[in-house]
Amino acid sequence: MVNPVLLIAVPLGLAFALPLFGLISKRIVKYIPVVAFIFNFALALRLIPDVLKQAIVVEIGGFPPPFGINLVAGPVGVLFSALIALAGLLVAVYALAYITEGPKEKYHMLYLLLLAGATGVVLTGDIFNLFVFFEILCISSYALVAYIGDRAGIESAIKYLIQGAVGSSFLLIGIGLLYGLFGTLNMADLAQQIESASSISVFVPMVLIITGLGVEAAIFPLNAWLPDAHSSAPSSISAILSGIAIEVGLYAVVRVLFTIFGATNMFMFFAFLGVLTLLIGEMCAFAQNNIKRMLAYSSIGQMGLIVFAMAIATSYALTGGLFQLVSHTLGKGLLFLTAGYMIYRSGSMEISAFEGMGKRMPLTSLAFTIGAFSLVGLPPFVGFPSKFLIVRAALAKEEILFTVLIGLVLLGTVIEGAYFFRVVQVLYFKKANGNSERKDAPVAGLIPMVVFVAFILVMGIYPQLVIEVLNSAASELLHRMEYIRSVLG
Amino acid sequence: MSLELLLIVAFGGALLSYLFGKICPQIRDPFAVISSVALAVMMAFLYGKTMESPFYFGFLGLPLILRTNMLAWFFAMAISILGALSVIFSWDYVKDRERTDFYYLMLLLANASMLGIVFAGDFVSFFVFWEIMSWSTFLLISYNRGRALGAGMKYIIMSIVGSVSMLIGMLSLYAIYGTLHIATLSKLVPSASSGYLLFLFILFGIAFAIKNALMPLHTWLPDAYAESPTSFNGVLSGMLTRMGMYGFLLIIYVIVGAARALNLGPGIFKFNYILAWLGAITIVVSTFIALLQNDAKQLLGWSAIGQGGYMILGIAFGTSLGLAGGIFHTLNHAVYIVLLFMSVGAVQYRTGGQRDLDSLGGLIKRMPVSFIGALLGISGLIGIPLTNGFVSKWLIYKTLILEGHPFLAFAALIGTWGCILYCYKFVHHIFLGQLPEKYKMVARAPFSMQLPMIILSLVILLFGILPGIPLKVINTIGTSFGFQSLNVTTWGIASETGTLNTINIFAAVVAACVIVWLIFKAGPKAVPVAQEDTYAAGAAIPKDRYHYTVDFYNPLYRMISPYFKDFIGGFCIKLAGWTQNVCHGIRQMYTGYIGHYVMYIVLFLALLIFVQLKWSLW
Amino acid sequence: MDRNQIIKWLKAPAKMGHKYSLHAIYFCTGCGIIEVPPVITARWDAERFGVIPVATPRQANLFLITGYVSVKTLKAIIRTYEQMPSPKFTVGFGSCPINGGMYWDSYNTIKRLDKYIPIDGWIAGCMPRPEAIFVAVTHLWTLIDKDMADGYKRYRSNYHLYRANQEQLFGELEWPPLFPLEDQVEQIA
Amino acid sequence: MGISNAFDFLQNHVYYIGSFGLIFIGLFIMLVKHNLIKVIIGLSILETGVNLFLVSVGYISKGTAPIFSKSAMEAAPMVDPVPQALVLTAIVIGVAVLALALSLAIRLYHHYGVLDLRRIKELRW
Amino acid sequence: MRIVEVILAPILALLIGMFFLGLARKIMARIHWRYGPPITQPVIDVIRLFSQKSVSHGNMFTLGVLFSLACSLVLILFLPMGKICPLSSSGGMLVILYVMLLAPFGIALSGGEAANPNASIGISRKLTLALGYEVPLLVILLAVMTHYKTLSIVNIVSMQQNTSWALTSLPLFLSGIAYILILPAILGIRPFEITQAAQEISSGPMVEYGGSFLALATIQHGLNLFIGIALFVNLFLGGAGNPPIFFLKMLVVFVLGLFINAALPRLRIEQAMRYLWRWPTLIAFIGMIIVLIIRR
Repeated sequence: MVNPVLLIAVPLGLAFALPLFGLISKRIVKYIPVVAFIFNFALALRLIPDVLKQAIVVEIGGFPPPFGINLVAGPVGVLFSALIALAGLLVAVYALAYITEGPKEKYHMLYLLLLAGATGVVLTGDIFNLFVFFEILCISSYALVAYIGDRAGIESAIKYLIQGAVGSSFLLIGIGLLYGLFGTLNMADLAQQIESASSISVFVPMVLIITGLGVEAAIFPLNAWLPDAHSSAPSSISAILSGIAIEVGLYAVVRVLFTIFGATNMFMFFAFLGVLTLLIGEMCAFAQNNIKRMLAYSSIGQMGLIVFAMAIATSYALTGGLFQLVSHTLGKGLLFLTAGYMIYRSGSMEISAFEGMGKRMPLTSLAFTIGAFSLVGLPPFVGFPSKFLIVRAALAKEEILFTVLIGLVLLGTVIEGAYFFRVVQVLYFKKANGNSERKDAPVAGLIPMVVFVAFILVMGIYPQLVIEVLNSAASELLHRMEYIRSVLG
Repeated sequence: MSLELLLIVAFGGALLSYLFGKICPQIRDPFAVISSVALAVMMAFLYGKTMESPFYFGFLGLPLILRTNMLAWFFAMAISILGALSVIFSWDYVKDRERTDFYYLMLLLANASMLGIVFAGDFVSFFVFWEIMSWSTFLLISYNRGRALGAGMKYIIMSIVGSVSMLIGMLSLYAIYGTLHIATLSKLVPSASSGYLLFLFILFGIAFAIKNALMPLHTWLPDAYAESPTSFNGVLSGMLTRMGMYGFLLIIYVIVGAARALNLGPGIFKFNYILAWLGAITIVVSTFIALLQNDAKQLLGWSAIGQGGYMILGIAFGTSLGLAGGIFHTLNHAVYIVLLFMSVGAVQYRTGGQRDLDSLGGLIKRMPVSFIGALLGISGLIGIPLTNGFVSKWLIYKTLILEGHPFLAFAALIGTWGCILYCYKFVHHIFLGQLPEKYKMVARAPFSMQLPMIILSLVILLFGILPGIPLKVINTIGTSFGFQSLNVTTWGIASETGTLNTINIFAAVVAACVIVWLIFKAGPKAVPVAQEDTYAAGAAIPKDRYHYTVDFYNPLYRMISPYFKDFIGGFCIKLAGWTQNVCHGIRQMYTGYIGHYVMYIVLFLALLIFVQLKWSLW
Repeated sequence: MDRNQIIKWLKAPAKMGHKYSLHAIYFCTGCGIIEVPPVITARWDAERFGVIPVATPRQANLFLITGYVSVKTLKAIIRTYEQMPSPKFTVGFGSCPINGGMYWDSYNTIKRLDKYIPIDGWIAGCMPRPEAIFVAVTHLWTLIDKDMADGYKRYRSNYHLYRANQEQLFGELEWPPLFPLEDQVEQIA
Repeated sequence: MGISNAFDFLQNHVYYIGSFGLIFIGLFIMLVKHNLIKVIIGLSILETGVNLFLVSVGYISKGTAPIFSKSAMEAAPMVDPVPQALVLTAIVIGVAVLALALSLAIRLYHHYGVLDLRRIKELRW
Repeated sequence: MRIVEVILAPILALLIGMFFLGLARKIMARIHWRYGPPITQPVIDVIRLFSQKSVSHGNMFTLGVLFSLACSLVLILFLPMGKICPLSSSGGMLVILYVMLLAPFGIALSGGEAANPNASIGISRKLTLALGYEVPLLVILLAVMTHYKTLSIVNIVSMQQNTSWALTSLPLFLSGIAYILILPAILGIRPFEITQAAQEISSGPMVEYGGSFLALATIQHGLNLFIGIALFVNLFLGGAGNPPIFFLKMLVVFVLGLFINAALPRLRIEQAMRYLWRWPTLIAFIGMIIVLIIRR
């Protein structure tokens, strides 16, 4: 049995050790994240079979759960940490060639910190610890957004920072209230005691926490930072923000809602909120001419879809939602990576600047196309089975309301299709004016794209690969009593 | 021979020809032709077989099933033959273009996915192949660049709308019955409540009507037909659009069954009546709009919309006669529209992509085979006796008249009469009349284009004179849906209320032609004269543009043009504009001012707490 | 019965047709045309002789040139004549086509029409009365009976001469020769 | 509720009232002020309020410091040590955020030459 | 017996068609206070045309005319003429409808190759006019078919023989009236002689026809007259038990049509369309609705 703590400890430790490595040799610095995440990914995969049988609870410092801080490596946690490690690994490989300017050491350090924070969020069993890891994630991402240091980067970073800080303050107030009510910070313990308090006194901290986490999870009115930050960050960071950061935020929201509060009566509200987020995100994306803003708004839309799926709160729906989450990470990560090199080549973020990219960067364009098709939900790519599950779950409710909502969701898909296909057309079917020399992304850039594409295809054709993990993750989220039992014993 | 093998050959052929194109381009074209022809040959051996087998268990616990029966075989045969002919036609057509590997990949992929659709034994695989078809088609429609992009966008957006609606329908089936296996569903679904069946019909109907371009949902078609590469038009117009027809047959007759499907809804608003009326409106409106077109491919596109209406009319009433007519018309339409597009393609190939009817003319002298193709094509389209279109249209008219729907029959017939006008316009503007100076040296179409045209011309005549051959197969399909068997003879259909006997017509026409020919021969031999030697009040005619094409049916245009416009297409454009405006409006929310953003957060929080305190919703 | 007899017998209906079905194209060159409307309408009713006006030279077998012929019109006349299917008959109406008439000294009119196309009969006068057309028609009948209305044959056999005359007047003609110019052999049409 | 009750209430909850007062002041500043520095000051006031709130959650009236020693345990109840640990963490985090925000503000001033947020709106829509 | 009929019917139709053409010219002349040509004049014309040399503009130019005439001849076989009805059982009304449309189509194909704008204009008018009169005609025919519940024209005739003429029976009375209103358009006589307006467009599609082409076209025109009237007689005047009565009925109808022909000037094409799509169509639709009501 390996210890899940290593999943957090390795990147965190390496992050702080990185400047030391930098003293030895400047050149090896950029390989450290790669190494870290190879390790993490292998470890997470190694953990999966164990975790499917029984969640692993690690007590830090040896105190039993209600008192000490603990890590809970259940199916959800391991699924997410595998996902984080995978995306982190691929983006780190991508960054080998992509990050050529600026303080590279700091980039890699912050990058490791960001993902260590993210892993911490998904693995922790303690709500304050969650806050701390969350802040690690957030602060490092503020800094990374500003990494390029141009006007847009700084502006978006400060905006992101202010909203994020307000959100974290709310989160902290909520945690304080909870602690005041129950005198414990352990999530399982909180969950156990939650029914003992009056509903309104639980409601306020819940809302505070959800608002705080919702800022990171890009739920509708709280997501104004997202398009700015995603579009101004370096593309590798955009990929991580879009593929990991907001997913982790969403994980936190879901964990709080499902496990701690068991707030089943809020689900209807979240279903509406999800659909609203979806529609607004997709419609804003539809009106964009800037590729990265478009992708960023599309992320909002996808988050809305996932929120909607989660809010249906059946085991199908959770499986579908988690699957959609996975497919979004894969698809959006791929899209940002490819967009990064296309922007690099064309020198502009305008979609119209990508004319003729199909000839100039064939592999990159192909990868972009596959990512786009996957996000729209076309078979045989991974977006299809996930959307399939969500739609089926919504219809299995056999309520007219949910049928209408799923209709709206799929309307969002139509809009999504419209703007993604527009880009695909620009890539392949517009004549390049001027430079049409064929020069693809460097190998280090292509490898992660190819791996992403491979995952998209394999999971699309053979969804059974992950469906078991997803199913047990869904049941972990759905059955809070089992979670409590497995943590508290 | 297993169906998996067929699909592997189809999809593998597509991928391999792409790879060959990258590795050694010389053998790509032969390979594509051989693989598609081999597919057609293999398909022929499947005749009359019925089998069903799962080919993949891995999709979310649902087995993906392939099955074949007469219906599937009928469509698959047509798809593979027309596909093979289109591939042969493409040989020269795309030779000098860019990214031909991509073209072949998508063409063969579209073909293969259509085969997948008809062989699909459950809805998941149906949907998967359907979507593969959609995006491969989208990529091909956009292939020509320029205006093709808009056409491609229209196509793919409407396709997504359709597939979304189909997804909801099919997953509601799954949610209720727990299976997507078509054969199982066909046992379970007929006992569902009427409301649910109507819901199903509407959802699936939207998907299939979009694909089949039934009238309010047709807007993608004219542009898509006009802008896609002409060599692909064969596949697109012939069978790909008619996958909607297959879908309608599947949902109405296979899954729900005629007994329930035809009695759904109150009185005159029965589902099938509404379908039939939509078909009738489609026929009339699209025919008159086709009349107003000046672009050969737009014209054929609108014509194809109208012909789709005939098929719908045929199957809507659920009599064995009408069903036979509808299915047979699908086949016939595929044959002649492919032929027509090929002939346009040959003309385009030789005249530098010219497809503006007003700029062509007189090509009969230079491209006789293409002309014969076009002539037989429009004969089939009009339904001239002894061509295939006649038989199927005859069946449809007869159904409508005998079922007591003279207004629908009127719509169908008037569609045919309008069809004559635009068909004549098509042939006249391109092939008849004066040959423009710049096309004096135009060569004949290359052999790779002539061969499919000749084959299809022969097929038109064959099915027109011996309609019994396909009708027997179609009759089997009809009986498999539980309909009464028709009295099919080799020469047509015998019944008490009016018999069709093509051999009599054939004999009469041949005899009449011989007699008239003899009479004509009795006179002095006609002297062939140059085209310039025509009467122009004694003047020598101008060398160029003495061909009356612009505003050919001017008085008629003036009469109908205010009423027959593509209002729905215009509405869709407007809708797109409105959507754009709404989107722009919505994104104004993100003002860029940080105070507003913080306000959103605070307001969200405050609102939640306020609502809870006030109403205690949660 | 010998062969000629049979041919003659076979040709009899055709000859009858040529006689009694004279579809005329009137070339409205000058004032003579004013005499034609009375001829074809109720007053004189040419239709009882089988003479009716037709729209195009392709359908006609009688060509009536009514009035003076200017150089420009001549071009159209030649073109029209050449477009008529043979057997075809031409009749010049009035003095002008015969010798220029009152335009005898004009620089712009043709003095003798039969220099350019063969004429089977002339109707003299300025103006001839409508009855004169009937006389011409009945005369033409007798000519047809005797195979003497052979203007079209003459045109065929002497085409190079006619063409030479035409080209002398017009220079290069816009249309190609109707018959091959090298072929000088006399042929019976 | 008489005056004395109100006074009691105030006395018992003075930390909460103070902390929420700070929070609202901070939020108010963030909502109405246009100057970035002021907004950051608002943010820091907000964080101070939150920290104060956290401390007061664990505070027990007349409690001693949570240091385990025999005399202390006998003399009076200890305040809850956990919130204090939390607050320490939160303060550190707050400082980090603040530092980052100020450094970003400096960079922003380099780029824009102004700190008025109404004019720093290049990224929108 | 069938063979004899097959041979006899076209010959009869040919003779009667030519007779109608001659009669038309004679009667028109008498109405104009002229003496008029002999009644055999069309035959003479045809003979003359056959003996003339013609020009051909291409294969389609030739085949179109042949096709058109062949179609008309075939159509004769599907129309019962009294007891003579050689092929009327092999397709019924729909075949008749279709073949009726092919004759103009053949001429159109042929005229199109002539590369003469006059021909093209004529064809444009011809097809437009065909569309114009087909709208009411189709409604009328559908009303008849719906009323008698059959597609076979022989059945329609025999049902009328058993009861009363359709024209005089209530449900089809209006349809009959509508048919009379469009009859000149079907026959292509004034006021609908738009396609061959000799004075405007040099006889339209036939502008390049000469010799045998024109002869065939003339014969076709005669047959067309025959077909249009025979259809009316069969559908509305109860057909006939034997050929003489049938031809007598046709004669009466034709002479009535000629009076219209003589009395009216030529319409412009849009006037014609406006007329055809207004009154006859309206009446025909009312007739159809009556038929449907009675059928219910």
